[in-house]
Amino acid sequence: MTDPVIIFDLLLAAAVVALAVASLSVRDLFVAIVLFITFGLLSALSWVRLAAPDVALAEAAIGTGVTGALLLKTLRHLRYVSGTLDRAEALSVTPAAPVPAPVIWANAAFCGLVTLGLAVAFLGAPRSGPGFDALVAEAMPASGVDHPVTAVLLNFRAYDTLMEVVVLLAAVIAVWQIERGLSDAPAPVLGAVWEGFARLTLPAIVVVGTYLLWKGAEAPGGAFQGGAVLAAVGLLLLLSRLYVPQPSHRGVARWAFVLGTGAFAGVALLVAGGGRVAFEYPPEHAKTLILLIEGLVTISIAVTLAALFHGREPVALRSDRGRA
Amino acid sequence: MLDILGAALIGLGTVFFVAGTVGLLRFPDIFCRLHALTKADGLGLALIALGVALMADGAGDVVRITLIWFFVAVAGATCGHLIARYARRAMPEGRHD
Amino acid sequence: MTLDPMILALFAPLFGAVAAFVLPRAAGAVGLVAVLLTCGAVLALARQVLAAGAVTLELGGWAPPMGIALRADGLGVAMLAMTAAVGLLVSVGALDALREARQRQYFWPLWLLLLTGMNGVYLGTDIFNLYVMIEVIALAAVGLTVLSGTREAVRAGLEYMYASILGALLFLMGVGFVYLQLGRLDFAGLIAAEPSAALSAALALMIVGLLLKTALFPLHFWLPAAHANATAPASALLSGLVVKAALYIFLRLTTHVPLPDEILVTLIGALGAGAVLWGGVQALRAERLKLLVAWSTVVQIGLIFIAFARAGQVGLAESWKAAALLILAHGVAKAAMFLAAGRIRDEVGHDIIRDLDRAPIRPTLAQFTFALAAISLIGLPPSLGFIGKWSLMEGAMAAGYWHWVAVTMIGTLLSVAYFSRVLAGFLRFDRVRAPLGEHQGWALADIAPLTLAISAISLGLLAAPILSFIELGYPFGAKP
Amino acid sequence: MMFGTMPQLTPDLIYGVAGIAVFAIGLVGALCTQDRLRRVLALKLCSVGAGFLLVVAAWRGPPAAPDPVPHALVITGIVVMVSATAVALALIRRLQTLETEDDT
Repeated sequence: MTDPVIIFDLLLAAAVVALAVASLSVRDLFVAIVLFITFGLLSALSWVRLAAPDVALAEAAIGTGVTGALLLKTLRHLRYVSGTLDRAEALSVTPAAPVPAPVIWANAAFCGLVTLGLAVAFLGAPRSGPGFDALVAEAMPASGVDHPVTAVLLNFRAYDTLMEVVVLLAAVIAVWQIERGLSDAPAPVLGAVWEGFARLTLPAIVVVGTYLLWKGAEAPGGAFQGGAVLAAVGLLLLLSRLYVPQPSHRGVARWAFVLGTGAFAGVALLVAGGGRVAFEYPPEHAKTLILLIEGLVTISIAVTLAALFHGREPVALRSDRGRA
Repeated sequence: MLDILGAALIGLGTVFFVAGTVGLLRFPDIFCRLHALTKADGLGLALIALGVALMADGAGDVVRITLIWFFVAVAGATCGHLIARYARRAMPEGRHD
Repeated sequence: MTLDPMILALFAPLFGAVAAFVLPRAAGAVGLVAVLLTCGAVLALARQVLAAGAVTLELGGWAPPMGIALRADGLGVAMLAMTAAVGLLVSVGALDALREARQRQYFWPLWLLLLTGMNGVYLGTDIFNLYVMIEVIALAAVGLTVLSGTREAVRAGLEYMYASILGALLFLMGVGFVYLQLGRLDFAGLIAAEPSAALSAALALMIVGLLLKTALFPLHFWLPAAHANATAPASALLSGLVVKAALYIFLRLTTHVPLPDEILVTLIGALGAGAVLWGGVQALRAERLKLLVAWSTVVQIGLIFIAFARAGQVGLAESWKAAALLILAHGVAKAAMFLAAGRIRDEVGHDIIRDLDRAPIRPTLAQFTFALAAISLIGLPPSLGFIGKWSLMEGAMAAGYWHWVAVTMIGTLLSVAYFSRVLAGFLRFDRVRAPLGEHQGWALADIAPLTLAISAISLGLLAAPILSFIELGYPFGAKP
Repeated sequence: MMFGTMPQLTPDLIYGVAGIAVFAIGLVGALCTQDRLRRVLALKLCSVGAGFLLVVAAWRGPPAAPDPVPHALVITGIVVMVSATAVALALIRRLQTLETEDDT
């Protein structure tokens, strides 16, 4: 207990856990989501404390920002559909049904066992495990970038990252498939102050997103954080109705969704040959290739996240045309 | 010297944040709470930004801190406005906190 | 530029999915070409493995543990081949079976992404990469589950999604603990690890996640509704192929960490037995044909887990072959059965078992296919299902585990009972009220399930070559 | 670094325990809540708990730089989770619409 920062750590950790409990136990769903967003931001803060600024950025932008927006949008849609939009509280959206006692006991047993497993695994683990530090440090000069996290994401373990982009693609295809041009809750009217704010921040967000992307080669940041920040532009445009998705934009949107996956996989294939295997970038071109991939992936991520927020595929519907 | 001044400003800013939080928790209705929050946070944020800027290494960092302060302040003001607006709209339908 | 077949097996479906998504009009053609290319890649890979044993490829030129390597051995290629072959036939069937343009348009990209994910799992050697792969599979599979768009399908898809996310997160938590302890993520690191309680707990977390994904009793709650309410080609893919991915990872993990003691083996066997009995009873009670087929999947998964457990102290070095045979047999037969059930439903107009024998239309070919698939699933000779079941019982008898033999026998009797509910309906003509209608003729969609069902039976005759093939590259046991 | 006689209070221990607690809370929520939206929230908590664990695994104490690999893994996990969340939420929206249509 010599370090006074430990007290800050204890308080922060306690706040994180308390917010987690609160966001699940509070009755009003809207409050639950707001508490969850606070929880996410504090988690990001504690990851900054643990020297993980990239992760904190990603969590704040994607895990909390985009997810929070998705949750709030869904809540609004549910309340609109079930006709409780005007009521003061939206306690829950699913009618509760009685749960049979054996199911409760089985669930409790399952939770208990898993938590026991977690505790055993954590307490038995070495405090600071062996890692890839040395290996990564050794390979860094050949990676083409100066920031280790970017090197891991886009060079050493690029295969994982490609598949992660594929997961995003699968998500947007699935979402378009699931929601079939259904009418949406009417967009909230936000007023002149909001519009001024949107006009002021839109260019700033574009700059910040691009900066994060560019900076990712040597400092915390990169395609995912930059993409999430740029996705915020899409969210703002959608929210303020400056952009309304049209059925005729579907083709472009499809190309934008697959751009990152296609470019990433294409580069991975094209560099193979001449004794090299897939994903093995020639060292002299590594930086260019990585930046190219990152740039295109960023566009895909931004468009995909915005599309995930918008949800349904824009198809021609009478309710679509009727809305101003 | 600058460091001490900076630390003092940050400490003062923190006091404003604490005051704003107390107001958020203690005040009776949504408008009073917003009042406490936006006033206290606006000033608190400015003081903390100033304090950090004094401790910064170079001009680039100062510019960045200024930008951060500006955007957070604008976003905070807009949020306050939106919340107040929503609350006023919801009022006639019988929402009393 | 030489293209490694492993890379082709991953990238052909991936590029196919991309192309099928941006060119929705040509999705069917693009999809078929991509699946054919995948089949070609798997054949080339099989030739390599036959010649050289296991082959590995270090992606990006970075060696594990930091980089990620792909590895193909006999078992992996057998799974790839089963996936590609079943996938090809289901694709052919899907060309005809999907009526709505919208369903066709979305079926192909989702299915090709699913294929990418599954090929990635069968080639993977890195546990974090496996986590990403099972997420690719999960999202694509959920998309396929709700393709029909009915309320039941969406509800089932949501339950499936919850189970999938939770399973994947438990797996991820286990991966995190493994990393905390070993500082490595590759299978080789797991083999070299010193066993400890903490490591066992980490692996247990991963395994629980996988069991949730593969729907072992009592974590099967999401499966019957999801598989029963999807469209026929989607059901065939979900039941025949998707649950196998998690099973395969389970199989791989358990070999690197020999199940510590008899209690755990017995526990897994007991859960398998629970699945066989509970699933069997539910299948007997099912009112709809597709629900019955879905419950039969629960039973078969239970059987595969009994196969894991049956060798007891001899360990997995012996029992994995029976499990692998059952996995392959179930993949082929269940895909055939779901496609046939879909055909029956399409022609008759419903799939309520009680009323099947009153139907004015007799989709004889689909009924025949269903019966053939049932033969393999019940485990009658000479089907592949019989060989798998026989190998299970032989091992259990050799180890003196008569209780597993008894459970398997009871399960077989139950499966005879529930399948004969359906088959009896096919054979009875006395209750037809309306005059028998004309059979609508053979369709392209009939060929796929029939080929699959005939393969399920005739592969039993090839059991010996299959067995020697899956041992190539020493997936388990002694290393060269 | 070593197992001492008394566990010393270090940031990795504190946040590690917090992460496990968050995961366990999320697990209970995912299994014991009926509300669909809240279950998504609970699953998201689980994923943050897993993120805590990996970030802690990367931490090396103040002078040493952290291990970048777990950081990359967590970023991947975050993106995967937002994808899964989006699909689950789309299903929830669609289901609610279908159920309302059927009722009326």
